[in-house]
Amino acid sequence: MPNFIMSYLNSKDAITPGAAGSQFWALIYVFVIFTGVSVAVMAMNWLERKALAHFQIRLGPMRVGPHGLLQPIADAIKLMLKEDIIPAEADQFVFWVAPMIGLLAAFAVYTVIPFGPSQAVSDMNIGILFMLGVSSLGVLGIVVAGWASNSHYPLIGALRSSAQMVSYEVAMGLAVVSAILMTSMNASGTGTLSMIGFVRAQQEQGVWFIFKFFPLGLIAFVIFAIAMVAETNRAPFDMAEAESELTAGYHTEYSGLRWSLFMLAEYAAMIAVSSIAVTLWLGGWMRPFPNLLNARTWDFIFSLFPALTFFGLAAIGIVGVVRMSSHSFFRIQRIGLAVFAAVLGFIALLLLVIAVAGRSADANVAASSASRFREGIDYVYWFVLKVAVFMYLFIWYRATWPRYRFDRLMRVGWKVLLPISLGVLIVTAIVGVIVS
Amino acid sequence: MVPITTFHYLVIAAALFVLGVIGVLTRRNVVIVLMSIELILNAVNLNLVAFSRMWGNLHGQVFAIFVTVDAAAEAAVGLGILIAFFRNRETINVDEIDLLKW
Amino acid sequence: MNPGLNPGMVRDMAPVATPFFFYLLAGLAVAGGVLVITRRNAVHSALALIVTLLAVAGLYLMLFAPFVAGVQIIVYAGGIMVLFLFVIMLVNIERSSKDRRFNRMWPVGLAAACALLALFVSAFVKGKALFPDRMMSLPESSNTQQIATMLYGEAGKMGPYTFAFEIASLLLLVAILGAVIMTKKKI
Amino acid sequence: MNARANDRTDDHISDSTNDVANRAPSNLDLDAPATPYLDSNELIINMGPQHPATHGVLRVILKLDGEKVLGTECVIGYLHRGVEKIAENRTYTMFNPYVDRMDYVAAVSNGLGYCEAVEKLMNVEAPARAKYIRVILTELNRIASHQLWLGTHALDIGAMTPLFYTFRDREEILKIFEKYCGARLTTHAFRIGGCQYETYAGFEKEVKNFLTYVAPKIDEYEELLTTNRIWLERTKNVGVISGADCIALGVTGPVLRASGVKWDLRKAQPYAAYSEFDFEIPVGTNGDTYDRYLVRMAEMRQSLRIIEQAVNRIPEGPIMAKVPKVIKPPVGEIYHSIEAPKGELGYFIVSDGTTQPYRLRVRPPSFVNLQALDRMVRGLLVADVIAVIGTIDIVLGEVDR
Repeated sequence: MPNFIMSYLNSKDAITPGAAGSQFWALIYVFVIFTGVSVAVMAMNWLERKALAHFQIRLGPMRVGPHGLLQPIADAIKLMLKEDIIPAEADQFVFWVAPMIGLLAAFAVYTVIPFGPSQAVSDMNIGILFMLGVSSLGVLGIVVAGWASNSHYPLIGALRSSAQMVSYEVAMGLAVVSAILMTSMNASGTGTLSMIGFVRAQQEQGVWFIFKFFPLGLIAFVIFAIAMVAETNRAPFDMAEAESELTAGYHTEYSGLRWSLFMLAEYAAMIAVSSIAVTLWLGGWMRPFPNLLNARTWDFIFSLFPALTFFGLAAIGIVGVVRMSSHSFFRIQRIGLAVFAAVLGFIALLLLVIAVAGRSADANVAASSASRFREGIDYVYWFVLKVAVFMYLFIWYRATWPRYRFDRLMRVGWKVLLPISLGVLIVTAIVGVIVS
Repeated sequence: MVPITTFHYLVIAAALFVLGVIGVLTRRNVVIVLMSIELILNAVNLNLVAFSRMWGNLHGQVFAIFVTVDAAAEAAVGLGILIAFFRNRETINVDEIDLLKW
Repeated sequence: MNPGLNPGMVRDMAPVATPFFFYLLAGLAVAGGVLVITRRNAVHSALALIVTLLAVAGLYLMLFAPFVAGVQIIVYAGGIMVLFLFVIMLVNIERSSKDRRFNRMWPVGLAAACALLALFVSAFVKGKALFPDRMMSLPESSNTQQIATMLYGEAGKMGPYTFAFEIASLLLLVAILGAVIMTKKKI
Repeated sequence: MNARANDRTDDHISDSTNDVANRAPSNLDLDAPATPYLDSNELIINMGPQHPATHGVLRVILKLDGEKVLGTECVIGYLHRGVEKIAENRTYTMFNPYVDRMDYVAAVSNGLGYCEAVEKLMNVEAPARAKYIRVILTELNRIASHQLWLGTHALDIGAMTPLFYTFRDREEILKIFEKYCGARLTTHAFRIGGCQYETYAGFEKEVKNFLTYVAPKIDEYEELLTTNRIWLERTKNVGVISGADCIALGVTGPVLRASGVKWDLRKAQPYAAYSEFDFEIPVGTNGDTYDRYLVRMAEMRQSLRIIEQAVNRIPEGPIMAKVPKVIKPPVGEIYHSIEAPKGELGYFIVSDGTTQPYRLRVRPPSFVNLQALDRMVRGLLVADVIAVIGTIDIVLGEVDR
């Protein structure tokens, strides 16, 4: 193998390819993350429709594939084949470029998201600053899309969303700053802006920041959680695309592939902000109680979780196969679901084998490559699991709450969240000074 | 390739600065004039950060941050004036902003 | 990989701090700048300006100033430019887009700008020898901490810019008040 | 009409009547020159006729300052089918199914009003059993109509889930209708002089089952919305209209009652068998969207009470009065109104002694209530316009006729 491939794999300490200066592996990571996020968006699409349907005593997609599993793919094909309409009065170039801006902003964020100590494209010194900055570029796409459509409803949607996102960014940023303050509660007194540094700080201090200086961390986290719903234009803050008010808001005039790019950007941004929340307050890639239950046995037990999860999913699939009507009409669907369950089961087996093979035999022995691989899977698993909880929350919000009104939304942003986050920031600083 | 030195950055900054000045002096649309001012400020920032690297200390970068603060304040107030003006005169044309009082 | 560089010092920047990236970003910045002042449509100008700002942020990264680059992206691209776009949408630009692009005095302005350019060129030509060939490498990984030290001071002592920083915050406060009062319909 | 206005005594009726009368019919001044100041923010947008939240084909021209509504103008008639003119060319019996197509979510009420009006004109009275069946079906239909209103109103405000809950439960009502008369929506359940059909076997039991089924479901809707903070913020003090204004504008139904005026034709001018039942008229206090919501929720419960009493006490006997095969009412005119789910539904019929009405005029509650829209939404935001359109509970089939 060429040196530029192996040198990164052979390096002893866990660093990201960006930090190691390995362009090759950075590219591989970028590719993997891009694919992963795209697949996650598709899965999220299916999951949202399914979960929302079950909230609303419906079945959701059932026709395309067993339990509608192939629905996102069918949708993607449909959207790609649809006629791409650009309104005659629209500003052609800007209309064309707007979805790209949103998509670029949503995906650029993933370069610094740490799925594990070395499972990130790069560890920037200004990671969180970069994330906030780039994710705030997403609003440009929306604003420009609304303007370029040259139509009233999109324009109102664009104005609403620009005001909304800029306002909530303030509260969001202040909540983040209080988390940044918490990273500096160590011996040297220096904090960090690096995303990996956040998780390491939580590891060193032995507490997720959501529980740090209880309830200060919790309040900051809640503010962030509210602001991130507003930032991603999701219900109940989906003012910018309020369906019943502005038909579809800023993307009223969009159709086909361009429209799907907006959707992709929205879901990617949801995953991205959830990742920020997970990294800053929920311990990032760390499994529960890494310091309390740190015996090797516990390590092994927790490393079984990925396999168990997939076994559970496979079991759900099998239940689906059993419950599906035995009518010949459903034969293909049954077979398809059975194959899907089998694939899930196979993945579970694979994960189980990795977990067993990679268990650290002795703490003193240097980690084998198998155990490093196992650790990597664990990190990514716990990270993704935490993000998935947020994704579920997004769906839950949407099923439960009516839409906020725009002026109330702004009032909440400026008069409630902003003062509270400022207060939390100040109190955190004071408490930090007293404690240290 | 020649190594990149401070001089290269200064050339870029000078180019941006001159472009900004041209914009301020020739455009009619106030919004674009304000944008040109942002260009000028960016050119200054680039100079400051380049010098910061040249001398190996961070004073330049700190100054760049101050300039950014300044730019934010300028944009907010400038655009505020612009909106107030537009309300009264229905134009954002510098040629027509020729009264001290109305 | 650049084996010659000291990995501890410039490890983070090594892959991107190349002449290629410099010329790419510089080209983008200047091209964006040209578009800003030549586009008829203010929204196009704003988009071009965003390109310039992002390219300049990239240049900051190459100059070992990641914090300034981050601030540039958040404040300029994410904040100020959204404000610009917001205002462009509020004011009716249909008329202005049909008008002449340049004001009455444009030849004078252009001449003045050219004179400025000539001044710069002459200064550069004369002073080129003064610039060192090699640039220094700043410690990139502790950049933010060092800036914080300069702004806020360390261990109870005020930093050299603490007072200026407070003044800057005051300036922002005044700007907020000014903008609010200016845009309020009825006071 | 004057006598009735006196019944709803309220001392400031007269002032506000004048106030409304003096207002120009169109209040938007769409062609007026822009004011020199602030006009940059004025925006005129068409909401509808194709819009997800205008309940069909209502078109509202909104004059906005930013997002604030300066004025509205409703453009209606996209669904005009000339129902009143059709009536003049159909016999009384033939016209009966047409009324179902006006307020298609409350077709039974429409049929009841028409049949009773013609009966009154002919001086015929439906038998007691027929009256009880009419009451049961009408009240079921009131619940169905309110459920549909709740679902769509909540959807307009952004809460998706109640829609599906209400549709699930409305389905049970429609099943009863289907079993009774074969149609789910445009039921054509009643005939002039009584009912066409005897109840099917197990009708009482099914209705009782429905009552026990739906009562907790109504609690379920309320659980989702009544104390939901966002719902409160979106509906409280939105679209406030005073009782006097309501009366001046002729607004009736839950909208009127939510403004504190205790006026329900079932109590005020009992028709069918309503005088025999014990029920209350829920009344609001503030006249805002939230009160209208509460009033309708309470009305659903009251309807359940009425249905329960009616099912328990339903008498035996004929279901059709003696009416001639060819209906030829005597020369004369009649105005008869009932309390439809949306308000006062009146039929004014002029008979010239032939088999066809000389003139038939419908007073549809949606149409009259829609007049209050402008009064309610001035100064509010675009989002509130949606909420208010939803809360007035219009059906465009009835508005346009």
